[in-house]
Amino acid sequence: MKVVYKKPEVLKNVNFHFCPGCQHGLVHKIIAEAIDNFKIKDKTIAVIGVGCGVFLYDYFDVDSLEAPHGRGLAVATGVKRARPERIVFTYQGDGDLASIGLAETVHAANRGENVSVFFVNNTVYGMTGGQMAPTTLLGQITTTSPYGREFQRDGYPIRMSEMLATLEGVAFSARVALCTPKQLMEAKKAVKKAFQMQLEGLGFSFVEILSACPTNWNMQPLEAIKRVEEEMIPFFPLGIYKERRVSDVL
Amino acid sequence: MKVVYKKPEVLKNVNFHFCPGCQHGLVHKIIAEAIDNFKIKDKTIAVIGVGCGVFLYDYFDVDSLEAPHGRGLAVATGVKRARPERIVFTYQGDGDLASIGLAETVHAANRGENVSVFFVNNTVYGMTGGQMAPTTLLGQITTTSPYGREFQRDGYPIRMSEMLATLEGVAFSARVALCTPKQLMEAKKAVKKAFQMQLEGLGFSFVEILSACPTNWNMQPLEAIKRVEEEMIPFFPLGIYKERRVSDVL
Amino acid sequence: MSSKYYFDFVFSGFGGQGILIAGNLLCYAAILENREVTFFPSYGVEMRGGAANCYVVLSDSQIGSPIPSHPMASIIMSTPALNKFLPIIKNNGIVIINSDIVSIKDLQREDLNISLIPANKLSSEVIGNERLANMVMLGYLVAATKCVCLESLVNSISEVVSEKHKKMIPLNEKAVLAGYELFQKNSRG
Amino acid sequence: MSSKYYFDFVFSGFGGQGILIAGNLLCYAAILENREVTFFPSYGVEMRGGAANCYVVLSDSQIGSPIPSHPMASIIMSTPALNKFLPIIKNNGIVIINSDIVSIKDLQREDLNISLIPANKLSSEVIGNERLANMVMLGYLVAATKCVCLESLVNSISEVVSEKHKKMIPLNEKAVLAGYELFQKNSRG
Amino acid sequence: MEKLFLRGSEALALGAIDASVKFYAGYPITPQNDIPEFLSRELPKVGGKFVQAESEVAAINMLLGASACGLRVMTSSSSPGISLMQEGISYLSGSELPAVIVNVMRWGPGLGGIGASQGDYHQATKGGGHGDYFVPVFAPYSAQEMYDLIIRAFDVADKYRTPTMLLVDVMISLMKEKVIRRFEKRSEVKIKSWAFGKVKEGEQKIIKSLYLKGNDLERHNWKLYEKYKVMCEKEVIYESYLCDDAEIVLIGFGMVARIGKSAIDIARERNVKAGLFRPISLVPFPEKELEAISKKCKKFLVVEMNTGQMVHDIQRVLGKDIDISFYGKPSSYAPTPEELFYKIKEQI
Amino acid sequence: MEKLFLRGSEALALGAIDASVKFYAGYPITPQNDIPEFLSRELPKVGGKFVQAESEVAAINMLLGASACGLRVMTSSSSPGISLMQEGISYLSGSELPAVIVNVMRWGPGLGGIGASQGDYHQATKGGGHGDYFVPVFAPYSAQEMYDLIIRAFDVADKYRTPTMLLVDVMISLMKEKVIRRFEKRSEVKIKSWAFGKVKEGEQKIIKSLYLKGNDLERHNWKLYEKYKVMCEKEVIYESYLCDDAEIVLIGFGMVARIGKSAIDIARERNVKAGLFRPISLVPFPEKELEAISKKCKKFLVVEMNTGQMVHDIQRVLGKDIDISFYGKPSSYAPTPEELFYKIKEQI
Amino acid sequence: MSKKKVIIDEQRCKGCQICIIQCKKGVLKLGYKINKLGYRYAEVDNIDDCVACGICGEMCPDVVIEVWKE
Amino acid sequence: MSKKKVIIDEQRCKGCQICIIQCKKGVLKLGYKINKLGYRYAEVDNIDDCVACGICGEMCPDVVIEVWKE
Ligand SMILES: Cc1ncc(C[n+]2csc(CCOP(=O)(O)OP(=O)(O)O)c2C)c(N)n1
Ligand SMILES: Cc1ncc(C[n+]2csc(CCOP(=O)(O)OP(=O)(O)O)c2C)c(N)n1
Ligand code: SF4
Ligand code: SF4
Ligand code: SF4
Ligand code: SF4
Ligand code: SF4
Ligand code: SF4
Ligand SMILES: [Mg+2]
Ligand SMILES: [Mg+2]
Repeated sequence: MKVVYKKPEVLKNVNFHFCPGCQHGLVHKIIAEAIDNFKIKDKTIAVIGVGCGVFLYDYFDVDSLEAPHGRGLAVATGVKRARPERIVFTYQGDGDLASIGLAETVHAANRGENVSVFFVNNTVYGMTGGQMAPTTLLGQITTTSPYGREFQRDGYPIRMSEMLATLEGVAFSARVALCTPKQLMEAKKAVKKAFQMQLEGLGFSFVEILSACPTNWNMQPLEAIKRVEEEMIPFFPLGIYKERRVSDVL
Repeated sequence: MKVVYKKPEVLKNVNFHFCPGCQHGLVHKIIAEAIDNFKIKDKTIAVIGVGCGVFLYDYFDVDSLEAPHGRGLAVATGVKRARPERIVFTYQGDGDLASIGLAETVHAANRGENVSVFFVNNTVYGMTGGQMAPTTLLGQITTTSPYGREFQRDGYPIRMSEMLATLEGVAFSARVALCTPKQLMEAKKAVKKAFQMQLEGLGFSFVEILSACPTNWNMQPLEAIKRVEEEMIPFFPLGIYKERRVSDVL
Repeated sequence: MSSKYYFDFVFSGFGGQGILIAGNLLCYAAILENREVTFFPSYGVEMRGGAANCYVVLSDSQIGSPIPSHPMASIIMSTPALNKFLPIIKNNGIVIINSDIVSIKDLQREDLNISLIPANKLSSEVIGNERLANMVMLGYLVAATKCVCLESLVNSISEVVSEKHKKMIPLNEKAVLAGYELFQKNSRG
Repeated sequence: MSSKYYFDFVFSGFGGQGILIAGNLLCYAAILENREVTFFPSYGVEMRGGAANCYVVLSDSQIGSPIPSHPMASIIMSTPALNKFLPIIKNNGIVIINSDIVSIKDLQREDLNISLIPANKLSSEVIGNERLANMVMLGYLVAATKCVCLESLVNSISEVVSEKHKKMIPLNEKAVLAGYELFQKNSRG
Repeated sequence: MEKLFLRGSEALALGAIDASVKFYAGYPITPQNDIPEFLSRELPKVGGKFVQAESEVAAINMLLGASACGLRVMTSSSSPGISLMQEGISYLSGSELPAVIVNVMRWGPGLGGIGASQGDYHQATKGGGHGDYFVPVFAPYSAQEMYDLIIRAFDVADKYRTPTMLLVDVMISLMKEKVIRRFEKRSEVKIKSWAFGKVKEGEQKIIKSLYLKGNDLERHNWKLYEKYKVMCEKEVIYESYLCDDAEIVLIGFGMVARIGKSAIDIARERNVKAGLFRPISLVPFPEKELEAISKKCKKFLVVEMNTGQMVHDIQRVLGKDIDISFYGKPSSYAPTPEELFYKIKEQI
Repeated sequence: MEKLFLRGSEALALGAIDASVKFYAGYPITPQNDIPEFLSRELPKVGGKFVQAESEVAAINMLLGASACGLRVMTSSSSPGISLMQEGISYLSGSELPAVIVNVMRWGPGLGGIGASQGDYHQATKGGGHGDYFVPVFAPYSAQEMYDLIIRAFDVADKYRTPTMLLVDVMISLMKEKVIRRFEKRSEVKIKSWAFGKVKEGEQKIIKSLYLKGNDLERHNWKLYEKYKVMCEKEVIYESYLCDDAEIVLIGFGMVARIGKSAIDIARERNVKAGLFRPISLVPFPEKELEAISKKCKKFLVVEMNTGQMVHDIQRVLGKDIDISFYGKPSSYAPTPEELFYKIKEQI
Repeated sequence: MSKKKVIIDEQRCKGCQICIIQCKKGVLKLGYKINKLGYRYAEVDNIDDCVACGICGEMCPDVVIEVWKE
Repeated sequence: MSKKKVIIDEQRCKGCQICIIQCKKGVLKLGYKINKLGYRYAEVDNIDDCVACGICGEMCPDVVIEVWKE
């Protein structure tokens, strides 16, 4: 018999610690597939932000480095400059990348650091128990926006893919989701593209993945996925916001 | 006899400490004129970033608060939320606002904090002796880019007015210069507009002022002003990037 | 420990079984009787869906450690809980096990005063579902230890149950009573 | 201070007069003679265009403080410098003042060995402009203190002057010599 | 006076409300999230402002702004977040701005773990930030003290115009106990004449920490030091339990002291003459009080949930003639009363 | 060996080059800008990378990344910038990553001033960051030591896998002196087998500071502590000058010790039997060495350019029988040799 | 006839039901048994309808499904 | 005739020459004297040509010029 679908090679044979229906697992898996695809397991260094994805090193058989919360892209800058021959990616949540780490994110992007960034946007601080994130939608109730997020008081949900696309150093910026097989295929393509860009030395590549956090949304998994489709995607439109081609830099 | 031109009222009768030809002085003066214009001397609180502008309280007769380097907009957030009835502005350099303070800047803008920001872009760290700033132009030699700023290594000069204009919380974003009487008039208008926005409660207002730093550019004052016109303005185009109207928020 | 009145407990089971609520309830009851109390919940990175337990200490004077090394009595609502806590219960301590959930092979402690209570079943019998097994266990424990009087326990229910779920109060009372009476029947019988 | 060979100096004037270069030169000369040296420049927030000064210590053993409280000798190239440093010069110390720049009213220190040198004028005479007044002063100082020998001083010039300005070396030598000889003339005369 | 049954963290947050806190800024971090969660709900009800900052760096600087306006301000965080606030704390000290900072300690260094730990004693008491300054630090050991000491912290902060810290054991923060709400009906706090009011009053007010002229900064540094010296006279708090006839005194703060008390009870039951000394104010440290005890008792056992931090202060205060042993447990498993009792017995 | 005439800061930067530093990240701040300026020019020539970071927070984290790859890495900053690095320093310690951090102290707290000061002793030695860890700290007092000690710092950092600090007086950094370039032809540093190499070798390498399982973190904390204990045995450096027959010993570090030496010379000239003790390694502190001196000499004068920080360590080490007086000068005007001599005379 | 195989790792399934909803052929269902993680887990109900499209495997967030065909 | 007045605060002028370049009427010039800040300062050369447009005052970065007219 032939295998139609199977776990990627680079993933170890252990359970994810994620909650049921949490899409962090799917994000892990498509990154793993891309690493398999390019056969870069031994070249890759993962820089992991603090958030629900912090245990990535337990799942991926790649050299891994834990960054202080928010500092993934400063750490990745150090890694990539020290080892330009290796493939470096960061894995970061919305609190990590877009709130506390915003300066590091924007400056690394602006410097065009040749790294790939996987940004899991689930509109909350998952690991710490569901506080308001920079991407929390207006009106959304979280443990620190008990009356719903309000623009005047709490600001507007931040759209990272669009913002970063305006920076010169960014080679690739895209937003994807994982609710349907079709979205998944697009997501896979984007993740591969991100690595591709790095392999070609084109600069900073960024993939924002909309992700469900059933636990902190107080939803069942299927409901949570519906929320991604019905509430998140309209506010965070999917698509490629920037794509540099080799010819652009020649 | 009638006065045609005179020092603004809110400026104290003391010497600026700035170097000859430094345009910080002009920025001070147009802010002072706007304060006179709106008669808000007793309502205003200045939040001053660390940079060559740090002694603003010696020149302006307004309540003043010194912010740690880069944190002007976090400090201003605290001030404005504590005293919404007062008029709050920050005075920040490019190192302060766009490098170390980038996260605070973007998040305050994104929250639409109802404050006015005066951002003095002189493409260097003036106070500390001319190091590379986030706005340093490509090829520009500074004490920490002795071989000239290079995109691959040092990143691209960052255009704050454009970037902030993409954020929902921003009511007003403009870039001005001070090299000619005409530019000065535009700059004055922009500064007034920024206060106007705040007085009307429309949100975050931002004016970027291109400014000469003869000392750290190793130029004579007149040469330096020529550099602003010939090298800076082409890269940092003048203009209004965003302007919210009252009707937009009704 | 030198006080005349002193009790300490560990309650343990899975999250969602109402372990913490039972602990709280007991504390409130003791407060109504003017006792000093401490309530200490388990915590850790991986709390969701995992184990839940809490320590309760009641005393008539200031309480030192809120975490008794060897609790005098215990409510056990899961097999892992049994394995974890049985070894540390004080000599001759009281252990109340929900036998509808916990698989009991070898208890290995001869000194203990162990009661196996079909709390799920009892809950179903008195309120129509298994959800208040915790209350049954608590009623039994209070009867067995006499750490607070039944009246205080019943009165404390309205302190813990929120306004919104007011209609649940009588059901909780029934469940507590069922446990309490079971102990009395057992000890009589 | 217990060493046989020990000198300390303060050089002071305006920025741009070559105060720091003179200090450096003297240090290099002493290094050529295998001495220990320290050079300590002034610093502060407002350095630009303002005062410039430096302390130089020469010794034949390890130097403690690089900032002498009461320097033995001094080069003074501005009026503020005179006011600031005259009071702290060591008793019977040597003070060399550029009389072309410094306005001298009342020196108030009778004990000092003060020389008023028209250094600008001398510089103009020997090299055609006033720019090397600092070198004239330095030559005079070295002659007056004998802290290093003339040869070392002259040799040190090529250490300090960069490759680019090599053609300045002979001019510097001339200026230094002019100062040196002035002292000798004065003391002879 | 209302008698409540509260978690330590809730007691603290309620105390802050009763102390008239009017501004909170903070950033999420385990294990102190219930404090901002409580305040995000309750502050708006009393006309206070709650801001979720983009980072701890931003949070402490928002406090700086709001404090300059005369409001009572606070933040809360946990170890790594507190590290990020060090520059801001130094600025608050230098600018003489009152603020209350709560550190519910986790277990470091680095990301470490969220287990119980007392690893931040040094950071809290020796000034994790740059320059000469002292931050008053209080270490509660019950829910009641969480309530009482945060109120005291606000008062001390205002009195001395200084940032003030509560150094909290996570176990105290999680534990529920009875709390008497002593200060529910507290009158409003005094208007601060040095702060920015609703309009500029009289002279221009400048709030800053930069002193460039002459020896202004030296004077300023000594002024800060003098404030500290006054605190040492007036703000020391401690608890001494059965020390009078003790042959050995256990010293610990926060949770360790709480457990230590049970250990002392065990000891006394077994006729071991042990006592407990607990610094409640870690800064100012109860030096004289501890010295007084050492006049009679010559044996001390210092217990900390770290590898040895407060023990340095105790060595400094007690000197070399005193027998000081140390038991460190940098572990999320707090020592048990029995364990401490055995350690006591080992020493005598 | 080349003999040069260099500013302290240049000597330090050159030492870093000779120590094979291959990565520098930093953010401008007075008064240490000449270090990054030197390295931005020189590092590219030796195949090293210079990054001007967007902030001190970013800088220290860039170091974390580059150090994990086995490079010798360093940053330099001054007091407020060092405060911002505290979280990162704690992470470096927790992750056992070597790095060299230079603090050319300014004058705090807050923005303070750029005058000479030794106000950061506490921050440097007690861990400004969270959790249990010690950072070795060296305090140079000459340009030669700037060169020598930065090289030593790199070696110590690698040997113990720990961040290591140079605590530098601004006056030492500005002063020009003769420097012997002892290590110009140093052989390359050893490859670090724990670090990420050019490709993944063998087992996956994980570099982290998070320890959640069981008592792993407690073990890890004790491991860090044991490293510190080994340092206390092996890495202590100090200077003792004319202490043998001294009736009073002046203690100071960095610039103060340098000036103190002149003061001792004055004293000896006037037949006052004074000596100088200078801790060069502030962590590990030369405890035994100082104790040994106190066997003979019973009078000590501690001098610091702050309101009293190292004096706490000295009180701890020497105990109560010793007469310790303190002279603090939190002032950009360094004390003069005469001033210190008078202070010495006052005490005897 | 059945030339396909859908293997669900029962002990790792968290019962989120995503595979079930995504299988347009209705091949999968949620069982009643509880695994050692404490979840009811997905089971193959009716392999004959399976077209071995692999979507269930692709969409499972815990990556616990394998799909094989002839 | 001269109904205008251009007052330059000599002791505060830093001699940057911006006013001089900006005055399209050539009214101002840089003097040779040095003020107490150490700079050669701007002076009114020829007030008759002045049109009291105020531009010199507007453009002076040190705000040391006043312009008056009848
Ligand atoms: C300096 C610091 N501040 C705060 C935290 C606590 N913290 C851990 S993860 C996290 C945010 C998690 O949210 P996100 O980045 O969105 O990731 P998610 O868990 O949602 O995937 C926070 C605030 C920390 N570890 N360090
Ligand atoms: C935390 C911290 N880092 C660095 C500094 C040093 N510093 C003071 S001002 C400044 C930058 C000045 O440049 P800019 O903001 O562009 O203002 P300018 O002087 O050019 O007007 C820096 C880096 C500081 N004071 N605090
Ligand atoms: S808390 Fe949310 S993001 Fe974290 S594992 Fe659970 S579902 Fe996923
Ligand atoms: S250094 Fe530059 S920015 Fe600063 S005062 Fe001088 S000219 Fe102006
Ligand atoms: S392979 Fe396709 S058809 Fe078969 S079970 Fe999976 S989703 Fe259904
Ligand atoms: S998608 Fe995976 S985890 Fe979810 S129910 Fe199906 S097999 Fe189980
Ligand atoms: S007012 Fe106008 S015309 Fe007169 S001097 Fe000034 S710029 Fe020239
Ligand atoms: S513009 Fe102002 S400072 Fe410059 S020369 Fe004219 S008067 Fe003087
Ligand atoms: Mg998130
Ligand atoms: Mg600038």
